[in-house]
Amino acid sequence: MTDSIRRNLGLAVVLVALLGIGVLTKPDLYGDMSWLSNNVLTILQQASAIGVITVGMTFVIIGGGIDLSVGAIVAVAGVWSTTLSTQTYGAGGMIFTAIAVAVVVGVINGVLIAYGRLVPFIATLAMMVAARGLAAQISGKQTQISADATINAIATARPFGIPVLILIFAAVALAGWVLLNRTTFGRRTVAVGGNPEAARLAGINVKLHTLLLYALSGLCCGIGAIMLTAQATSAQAAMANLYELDAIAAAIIGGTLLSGGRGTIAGALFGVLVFSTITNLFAVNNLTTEVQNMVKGAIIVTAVLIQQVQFKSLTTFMARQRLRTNTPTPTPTTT
Amino acid sequence: MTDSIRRNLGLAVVLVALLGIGVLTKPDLYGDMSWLSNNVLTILQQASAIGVITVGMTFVIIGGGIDLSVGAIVAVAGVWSTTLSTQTYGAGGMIFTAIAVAVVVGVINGVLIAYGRLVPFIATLAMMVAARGLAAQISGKQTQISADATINAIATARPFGIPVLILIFAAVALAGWVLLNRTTFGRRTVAVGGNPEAARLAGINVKLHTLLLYALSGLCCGIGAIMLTAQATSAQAAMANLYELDAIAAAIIGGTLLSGGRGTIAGALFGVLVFSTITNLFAVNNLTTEVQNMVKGAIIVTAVLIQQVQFKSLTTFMARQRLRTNTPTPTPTTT
Amino acid sequence: MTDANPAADQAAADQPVEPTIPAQAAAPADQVEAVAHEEAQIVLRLADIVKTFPGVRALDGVALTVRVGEVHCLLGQNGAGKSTLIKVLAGVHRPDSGHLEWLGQPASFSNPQEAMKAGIATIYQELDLVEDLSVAENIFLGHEPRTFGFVRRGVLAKRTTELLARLGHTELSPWRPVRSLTPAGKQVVSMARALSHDARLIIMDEPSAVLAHDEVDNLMRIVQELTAQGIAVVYITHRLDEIRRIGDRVTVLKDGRTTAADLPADTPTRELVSRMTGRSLEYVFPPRPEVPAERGPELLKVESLSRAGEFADVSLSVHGGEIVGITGLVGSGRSEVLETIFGARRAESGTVTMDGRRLRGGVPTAVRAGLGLAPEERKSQALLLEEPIYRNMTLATFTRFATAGITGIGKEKAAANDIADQLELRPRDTNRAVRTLSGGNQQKVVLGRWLLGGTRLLLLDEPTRGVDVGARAELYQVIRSLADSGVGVLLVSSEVPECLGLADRVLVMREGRLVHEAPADELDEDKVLDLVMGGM
Amino acid sequence: ACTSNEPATTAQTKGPAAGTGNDAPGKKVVIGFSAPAADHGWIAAITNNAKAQAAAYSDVEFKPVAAGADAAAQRAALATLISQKPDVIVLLPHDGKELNSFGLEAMKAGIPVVNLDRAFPDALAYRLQIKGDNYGMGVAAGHYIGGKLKAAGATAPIIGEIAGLDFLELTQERSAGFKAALATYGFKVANRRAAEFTADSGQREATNLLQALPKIDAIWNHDDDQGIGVLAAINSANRKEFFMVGGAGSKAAMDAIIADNSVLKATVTYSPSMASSAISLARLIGQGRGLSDLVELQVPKEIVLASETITKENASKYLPLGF
Ligand SMILES: Nc1ncnc2c1ncn2[C@@H]1O[C@H](COP(=O)(O)OP(=O)(O)OP(=O)(O)O)[C@@H](O)[C@H]1O
Ligand SMILES: Nc1ncnc2c1ncn2[C@@H]1O[C@H](COP(=O)(O)OP(=O)(O)OP(=O)(O)O)[C@@H](O)[C@H]1O
Ligand SMILES: O[C@@H]1[C@@H](O)[C@H](O)OC[C@H]1O
Ligand SMILES: [Mg+2]
Ligand SMILES: [Mg+2]
Repeated sequence: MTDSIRRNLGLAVVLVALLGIGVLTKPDLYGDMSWLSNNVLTILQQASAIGVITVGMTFVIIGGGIDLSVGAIVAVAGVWSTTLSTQTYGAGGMIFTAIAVAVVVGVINGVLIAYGRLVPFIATLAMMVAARGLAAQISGKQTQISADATINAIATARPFGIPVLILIFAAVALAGWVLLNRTTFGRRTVAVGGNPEAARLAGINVKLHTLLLYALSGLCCGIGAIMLTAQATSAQAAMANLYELDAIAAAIIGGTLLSGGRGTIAGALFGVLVFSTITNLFAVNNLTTEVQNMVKGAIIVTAVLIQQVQFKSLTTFMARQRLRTNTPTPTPTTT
Repeated sequence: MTDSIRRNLGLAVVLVALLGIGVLTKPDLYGDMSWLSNNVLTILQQASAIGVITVGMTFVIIGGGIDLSVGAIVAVAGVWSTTLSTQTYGAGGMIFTAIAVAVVVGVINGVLIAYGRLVPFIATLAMMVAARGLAAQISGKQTQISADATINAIATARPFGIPVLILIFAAVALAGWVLLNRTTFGRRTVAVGGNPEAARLAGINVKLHTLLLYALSGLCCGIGAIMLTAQATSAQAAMANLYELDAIAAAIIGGTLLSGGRGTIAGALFGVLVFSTITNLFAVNNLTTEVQNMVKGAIIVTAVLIQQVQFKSLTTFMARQRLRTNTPTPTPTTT
Repeated sequence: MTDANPAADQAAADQPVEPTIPAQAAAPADQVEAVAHEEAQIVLRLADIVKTFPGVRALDGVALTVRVGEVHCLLGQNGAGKSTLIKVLAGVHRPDSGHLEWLGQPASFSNPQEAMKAGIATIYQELDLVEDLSVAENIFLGHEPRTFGFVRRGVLAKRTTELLARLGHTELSPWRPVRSLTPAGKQVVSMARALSHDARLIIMDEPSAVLAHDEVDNLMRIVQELTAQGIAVVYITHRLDEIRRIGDRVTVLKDGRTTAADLPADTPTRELVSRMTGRSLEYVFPPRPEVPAERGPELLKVESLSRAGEFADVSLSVHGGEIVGITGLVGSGRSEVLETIFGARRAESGTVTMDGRRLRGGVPTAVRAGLGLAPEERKSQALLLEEPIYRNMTLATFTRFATAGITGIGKEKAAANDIADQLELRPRDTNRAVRTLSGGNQQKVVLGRWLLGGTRLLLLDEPTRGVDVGARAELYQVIRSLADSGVGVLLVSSEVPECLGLADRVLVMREGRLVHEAPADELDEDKVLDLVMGGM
Repeated sequence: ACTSNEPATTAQTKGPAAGTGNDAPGKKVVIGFSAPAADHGWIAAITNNAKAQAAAYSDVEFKPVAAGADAAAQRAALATLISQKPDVIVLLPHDGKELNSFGLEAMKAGIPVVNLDRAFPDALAYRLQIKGDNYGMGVAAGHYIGGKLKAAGATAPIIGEIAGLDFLELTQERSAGFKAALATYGFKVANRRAAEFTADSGQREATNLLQALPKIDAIWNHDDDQGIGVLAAINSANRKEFFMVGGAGSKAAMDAIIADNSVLKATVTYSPSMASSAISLARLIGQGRGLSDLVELQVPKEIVLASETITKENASKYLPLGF
């Protein structure tokens, strides 16, 4: 917990810094409170689908794996749920289809990795290629328009002034936090990722758990697919392009160890927010694509460096404090 | 040694199987010896640039890192070396520029990771974004044509009937093998990746070594950039798109551990060949891209499974052998 | 790919490292009179060394003096600071303050290389080998014989062979991957690495912990050869008998301070222990119950269990309340038997029954049936190093503390704290990451996991490896009282006295087969050793 | 109908018109065809059109090869196409400059190349070049927007631009044309975001653009396929103070223009029907025939399609060409 706060402090500093840059570069816009609050909602909304996907990814990575197929799963789920025949079943049918398809693909990943003993990188890379192919096949490479008003309302409705997308995002994030930190499932995830052999010898069914992690990632992709489809009022085989990189990067920037066994949901969400805030900032400042990319690379590096400095100095500080309180001048023993 | 043979046996089986599929699906073409030998050269030629890049990637991964920026490094090196002003220096100037630029970018990666303590995934991801931006900036997002006959001849000349590209590929592969297996640099790479703490305790400068690994990867990217530029007689900011995934996948399929400390050059090259043979087979059979993708995913999974079965049955066999020779039925004593 | 000599490699691969018995047994240590130490030249002097880690003062003013050609033993409880001290010496840690004098000159080593160059070689407590490099490459890692960066493989092999011969291990091929070696084999490689430097001082941090009886003899012989050449040795161990055999003088650490320096090696155990622990303590086994064994019902029954390449035709049974010991050489297959009973390895033939019901569902079934395994290699098999102590202790039981899938962290902590008290864990704070614990304390965490209740049959693989004498006595007590409460215990130990002292019944294993079985009080150490070696 | 869910793709083909000699079946022609893998509707329409047009001729054998993910993959695919000895090759390259060398080789080997859409820089690399006018497309959009705003009396209007894949040269050309046309009115682009020709990227970039510009007068969006997402973003932000011009000319866009219930008021064409024309002309080249309406005996060397502006008024005429 303290660890999570400490880490996220670094990223919070980065977010504040980004806000500061915004104020400096566009004082008129950032000075306008209604614009600013709307902008925050926009950032959150843009972060919502990738955020949901990142929650699943964080579980997979903490559990010692990786899922390169998330973008492709979103595509195949999105496309499948927007075929004309699926759309005849209405919003319920579309949501069910997206989630069912995504979970099934996740389970296939899980079976290949847990029981087929494929390296996660390779198994999900193969799935990424195959699922994109399947999505193209299903859609005939066309952009499929979602004609369902209920689905499309997911991107536009704002109960209590808060966009539904943000509510979904918050719900998934909270559920993810509880699952990771307060349930036996989360505990198993940390164990399986931290030391699979130890987990196995402690009686945890490591294979089954691994499978469940990929299914969970699939589930998040299914939810993400619906969110994206609603936002774009359409789905196509190339949607959610390279989301895998974004999700992995967000998780890792948020302090999740790529080797597994350690990570936080809060950190991953901070990571997602940093990315979408950067994109927003670039747009507001009208940077060209190439400058945008160069600056983005530099910001990522800086963000991680700030986080490290933060983390390090705080650790030292806290250690000093603890030492002072805990070791009340030990009485020397002599020979 | 035995390990390397065992692993590659699996991939060799896969290659033979792919050839078999070719013969079955297109007996007329594969029956024609001159077509077939030409086809093999085509496959090797297509594999050459990514093969060179994979050699560098294999070193980085064995050394415990990862380099997501290889594609972007190729782009920035390719674009820089084909600006009009660079081209005035002729082939030598272009080659020097490509390699110098690529090595410098590699060194920056290395510094960030080894001395800035950034996670390799994040550092090279940031570099990937930034270097693509830089490439776009330099090229003005235009495709830059290489007018240099010497450079372009790299893709067309065939001394002794063997394309220069394949000769370069072979030379880099051989150099990579020697470097990994016969020099202190290579052996220390295994140590740095397999047990960095042990390497440090043995007096190895782990940071410097890590830096050198990324510089080496940069070097390979520089060579690859020239090869690709020659093939396309041009360079642009989007070139070598997603080569990072291909290179990593090839290395891993070839038995390199993503966590470091273990891997072979030969395996990685087999991995590259499997990929380019698959692509070739698809083209010959004229599959549509979507079917191609679905089948490709399936083939990757099957290839790895075959390799594992191979590996496993051989291991069991050897264990049995060992037992038979070593345990001459001890006679039980009883109380 | 690395092999110049595949044939030799093949031959070596066909032959698991058998701990070889050195041709000439070393002369008993107490008869070898060392050089006159008092006047001997001082190679190393440490004073007032302080080293703190976040939240812990690991060294708090340590003093140590080492002389030419002596075996200087370092003694102390788990967490006393021994490993930290030698890491300071070896240039791994920079001390916060203090004086270090090397060969009469003030010195400070800022990295391992400097210490090595100065003539200090170290065998660390945690084996620091690179699994995918060969024996030779590991030994010469960082100082390979080379020309222009190319490894001179011929020279490398030759020098490796020489070093291994010096250690009495000619059967090890220089090109064999270290991954395939037994822990004992790896220890030999670590030792050869230390010898490969021209060292004036060799530090050994619990070198005997992973060694079996005969291997320890071999180690003693080597240490004596070294000292005879004037090389000084700092020797850390928890086995007091080893100090008697080869030690010259003893320095005792307690809580990061030197509590006794330069004691003679024959200082009575009672005094050593009280210097270490600050109290007097009897190093004894708890008394066996009056009526030995088979008091409870039969819990575990194993029939003709086999796995090709590991062990064959193993049959045994354990009753409630009974402690059954298995002893044998390293590599005789005891760990594999335990893991197979536990379901962690699949039995190729034979059956395992618990309470009359067959176990066949792997580890989860075994755990549900009440089995628990404390495995041999704590780091790779048992611990989540980055996780807090309490979570490591409850790793097998957290579901029991949970309600409807929601974990009961408070209850977990309370339970873990109880165990920490029982086992004298130090530091006692169970919120700390296990990584920051000393080796012996990590071992206690592993054991603690299965003491949390609910386990009815405990499988213990080398449970006291690296545990200090004080804690050891506590552990024996805990194990015995568990047995008294009806739990069955199957214990694997390479320390014959431990097996004989703690177990009710002893099984002897050799080359994958059980070769002897007898009540513990009908056996003595010599008899067991004979059986272990092959009935000579 | 391609940017919709209608299963049967109504491809744009042109049947042989009666009374001209060119329609009569002639010598059999093997036409090799390659276009990049479709990741959005326009490219998908290209392939569909080519296939359908080829099927309309009894004397054409159509040999398509999938082109994979990038120029290198396409080159590999073309190498295998060559070995199947086509009479003519119709090629929409990943990048005209990158595949220029292939065109040169094929032409040298005596196979005429019809270069479609993305241009080879070297005139020796093709027999016929048929392409859309990217610069002209930007000009058309610029004039529509400029004219309309001028007429409304705007002096310093806020104009947004949502481009396609920014690394493609054609995107640069479109933006250049747009900028030049606007300049003639004294206007300029206030903010330019580049999407990736996909609806979700269009949504993302549009959302950010709308956020950056609290008040807008007009937007040009380069591609109608990504335009689906752009419209969704506009709708969800509840913005309607501006009008928008699309690009390429999809059926969905034309429908919206006719319905006139969104900000989309016009689109500038860049029609994938050029693929159908390319196949027809490739056939004639293979048979050594010319265009019957021209005096010349052979097919000309270059054809550049005009970019037309579709508005509510003329949309019904263009509807059959919508993809
Ligand atoms: N990296 C570290 N971070 C925090 N605390 C540490 C670290 N390394 C050691 N410690 C602490 O320093 C103290 C001394 O540990 P050390 O490993 O030196 O003990 P030891 O005497 O070698 O014990 P053992 O006999 O169990 O090996 C312990 O309290 C330990 O928890
Ligand atoms: N040829 C070999 N290749 C790889 N590992 C081996 C080989 N032979 C033995 N080992 C490993 O060496 C270790 C020692 O073997 P085993 O566990 O059977 O002995 P043990 O009787 O339990 O001895 P100990 O109690 O010291 O572990 C085991 O981890 C085993 O897997
Ligand atoms: O791919 C491009 C398409 O999307 C655009 O609309 O027109 C030109 C094409 O090359
Ligand atoms: Mg220690
Ligand atoms: Mg064992």
